[in-house]
Amino acid sequence: MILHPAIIALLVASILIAALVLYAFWYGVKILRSWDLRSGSSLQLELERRTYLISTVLAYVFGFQIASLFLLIYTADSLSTLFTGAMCAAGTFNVNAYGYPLLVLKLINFLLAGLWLIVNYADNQAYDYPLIRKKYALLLLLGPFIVLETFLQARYFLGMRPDVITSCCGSLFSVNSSGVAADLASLPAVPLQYAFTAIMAAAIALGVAVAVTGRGGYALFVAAGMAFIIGIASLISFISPAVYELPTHHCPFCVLQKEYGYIGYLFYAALLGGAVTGMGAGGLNPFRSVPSLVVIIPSLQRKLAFISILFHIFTSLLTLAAVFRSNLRW
Amino acid sequence: MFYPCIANNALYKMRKSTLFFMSIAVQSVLLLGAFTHAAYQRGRDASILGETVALVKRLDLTDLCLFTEARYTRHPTQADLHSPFQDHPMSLEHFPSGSLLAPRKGIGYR
Amino acid sequence: MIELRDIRKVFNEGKPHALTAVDGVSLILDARAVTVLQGPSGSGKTTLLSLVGCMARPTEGRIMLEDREITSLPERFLTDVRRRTFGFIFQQFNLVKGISALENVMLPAYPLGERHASLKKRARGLLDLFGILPRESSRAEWLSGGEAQRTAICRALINDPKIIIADEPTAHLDTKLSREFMDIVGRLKAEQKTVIIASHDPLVYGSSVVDRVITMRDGKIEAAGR
Amino acid sequence: MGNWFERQRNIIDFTLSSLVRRKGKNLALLLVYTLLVFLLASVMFFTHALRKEASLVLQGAPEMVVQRMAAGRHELVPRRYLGMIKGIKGVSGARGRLWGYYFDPVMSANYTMVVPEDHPLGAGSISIGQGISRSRLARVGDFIPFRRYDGTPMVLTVREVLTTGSELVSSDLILVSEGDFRKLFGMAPDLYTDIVLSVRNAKEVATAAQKVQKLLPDTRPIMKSEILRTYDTIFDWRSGIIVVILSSAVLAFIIFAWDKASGLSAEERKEIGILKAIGWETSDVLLMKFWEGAAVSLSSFLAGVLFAYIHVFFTPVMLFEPVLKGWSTLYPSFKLVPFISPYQVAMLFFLTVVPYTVATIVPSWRAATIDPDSVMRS
Repeated sequence: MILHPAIIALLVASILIAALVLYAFWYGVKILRSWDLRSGSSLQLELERRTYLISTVLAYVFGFQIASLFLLIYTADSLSTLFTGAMCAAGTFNVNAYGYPLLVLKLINFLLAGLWLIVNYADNQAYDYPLIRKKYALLLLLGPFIVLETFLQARYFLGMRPDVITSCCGSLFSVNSSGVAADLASLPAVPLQYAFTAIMAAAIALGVAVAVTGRGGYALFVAAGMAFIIGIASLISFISPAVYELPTHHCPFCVLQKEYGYIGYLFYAALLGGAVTGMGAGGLNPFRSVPSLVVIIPSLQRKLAFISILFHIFTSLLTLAAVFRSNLRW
Repeated sequence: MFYPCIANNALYKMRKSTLFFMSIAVQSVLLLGAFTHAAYQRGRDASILGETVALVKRLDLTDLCLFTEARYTRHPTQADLHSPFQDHPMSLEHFPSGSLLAPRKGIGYR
Repeated sequence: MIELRDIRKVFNEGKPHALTAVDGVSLILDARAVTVLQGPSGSGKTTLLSLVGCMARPTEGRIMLEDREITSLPERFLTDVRRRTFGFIFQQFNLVKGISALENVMLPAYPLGERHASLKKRARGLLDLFGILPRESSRAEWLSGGEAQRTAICRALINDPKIIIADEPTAHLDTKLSREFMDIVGRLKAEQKTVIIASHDPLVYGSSVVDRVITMRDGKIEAAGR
Repeated sequence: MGNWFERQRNIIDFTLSSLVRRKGKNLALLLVYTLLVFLLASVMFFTHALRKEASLVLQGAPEMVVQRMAAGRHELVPRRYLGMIKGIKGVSGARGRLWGYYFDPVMSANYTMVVPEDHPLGAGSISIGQGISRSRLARVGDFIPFRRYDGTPMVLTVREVLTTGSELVSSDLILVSEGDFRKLFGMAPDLYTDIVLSVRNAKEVATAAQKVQKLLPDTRPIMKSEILRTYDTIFDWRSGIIVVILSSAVLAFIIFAWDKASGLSAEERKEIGILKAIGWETSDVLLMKFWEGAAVSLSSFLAGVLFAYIHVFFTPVMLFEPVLKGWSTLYPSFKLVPFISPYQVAMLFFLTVVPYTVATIVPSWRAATIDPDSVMRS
């Protein structure tokens, strides 16, 4: 364990958040079991009030996830000096087996919390709360994930042994080494460039379709999810080398640094935003025909699809700018 | 009572939310100012820092002169094994500064 | 206009100290009329008033507001119905202390997100109508009884509700102010508002502006006079 | 959107007037909050600036220091070791260092005597650091008497005082010629304190260190990267320790905040009851509570950070001076270069605002779900 203020901050905050989510989880179960809107019983009144608490908690969790994601990466980056061989966050995440799973789980939880808030928003517009069971079922999924994340984070930080030789980002993301991260880097850049172009075009086109005609929600859900994954893969494979102007440097974290004008924050924000809004727009599709949501959902879907278009266009422009401004040529 | 006296005050007439946004804005600008000042000061101090680096290079120094009370905290990276109470990382310290310094990594275990 | 069917309200349901405050009330309240719920304290008239005013949900029974069933609405929507339909005047007026009379009047409209300037204009218009505009910037606790009463009425009217609900409005007023209050009720009635008052003050239920007096006892209606 | 914004503003209006009405209680909270942020921020700014400065300044440190160990103790190095090390492939240069401590009984302070490779002032003269100059009131041209190893006196002349800017490394230094050093401590001419060496290829330092240890098993090589890492850990560890100590303060503050948020006065309860009765919805009250927290947190946080910045970089860091000073009579006074980053602000935010917010969620919700008809029932 390293006694670093940021580590203490992250651990304490995530334990607090996990405790809150567990609290919400407990009442989520109660709501799933005994929700009955037609009843005027005091139990029902109590549960209705709990829904306010749970929405508030989830909104905070969402905000916390996004902030702590970046704080985590930044901390990993600043700790890299303590590990021989680790030159940036990529190496620090590799000091033990918990680093990368933690990162992936954090992203998943961010997306899940975002989707939950969207479903919750739609549900709260309808006078009979038609999605209440579905959204609390989703909460039952999210709860254990958040707890698992806290656990992984604790294991990751507590298991840190400074001076352990780890592979730095140079060798970790180089083509020769093995492992998941290396596989991403070894994805050939050119086909991935095509895939990136295709998926961004698809996400934007489907976003337009949903925004204009209201059709294609499911496809947008899939496309937005894929755009996120392919976007990260592209970042490792060809966008970050273009930013660093070094064909062998594939680190997806160094882009967050000042030397590169903090361009990484824009990139991640656009990717995450596009994923949450696009998947949110698509994810609402099954509930279009619920009587009390017939008016609400299509308009909400339109708005979300429109925002997702903006995010995806922004991602594409950012990538184009990074690739064409770079002196690195393939 | 002071309430009626300030009733005609311009600040009082302003909406409270406007006051709130203004005060937060002022504080944020001050914070930004701190960062700007820091950047400016770093630029100004760069030459002094350069001189210090030159001195370190000339004299082959290895440590900061933070604590002068005890010999073993004067040069933490060159610490001796026989420093008082320092054989164990969790040891109690004789000198106040010793309680602030972690022993050099690997000391006593090599 | 408002229809109540077999309304029951039980507090602390299922516990030893359970209390049935309203017990099987069915009632139709007319629009644009002044109705007084009369009865001794503890007869359930305040509870019935809060059920009609969408402040609480009945344990059993249904309430229809202009053909819309509001009993099963969640709190979020119930509040929305309430703040657009009802204006409330409480016993002791319940003005928020420490803020000005004007702010008190504007308070119910804050969450609706109306533009501040137009809201302020409307609130001052109301204060002017009731002759207390000069006192607009006085803090609530510095208002005299009559001023506080008028401020409370202005507050009830800020969202232009169709129905005014008043709970023992004259309980803390002297005779002069009580009569003044009933005059204002007459004005509201002339403006096509529905007024529902719970009171055991003869000055209120004996007033000529009242269209109907409903007598309650032990949570039940004893007499629903015309 | 105008509608949304107006709603926020309206609610902020009311929130602030309700905060101002309970001046005493909220002022106490603001003060404690600001103080807490100030303390934590001071610790972080201070240690981070030191850490950063150390890592920059010590870039000039030798690539590797080789110490001889005898019976687990630091021993003097014989001259022949120097030749052997110079012979190692990849080593581009090596020099025997002469340095040590001199205890001054007058000031009861420890000085660090260092022999520079080229002492330009010659025998009999010394350069002294600012700290010594200050405490001994010594200026250029003054004589300072020393006691040799055998008790006989030796007087050296101050020819130079080292610059104030370098005080962080030089405050207690006395630069002395090799001959004077050996005379003072009675050290044989074929001994050195330790050996510093440079390596041709920076990537080969670790290999060179291995070779040194293999060739001279009684030595301990210390690499520059290790020195830098040690300083990094020292400062991280140190600010971590202080944060842990201060975490009891954070905890106390959180309990205070939680208690304050959950212990609503009858007055406040009634106020929220009135709001709900006249048409505020639970989420409106929650929004109000959110803005209450935001107003308190933002203003205390920003104020605390600003005060800490002023404290650490404009004043002589009054809070930490006694800690650093310890029992030393020779205190280095240095002005830190203001290395601050948004990352530190984010860290502080997580250490203070996040726990505060979490602690107030449930109490806020409890306050927001007061029955609207409670006003009528009372």
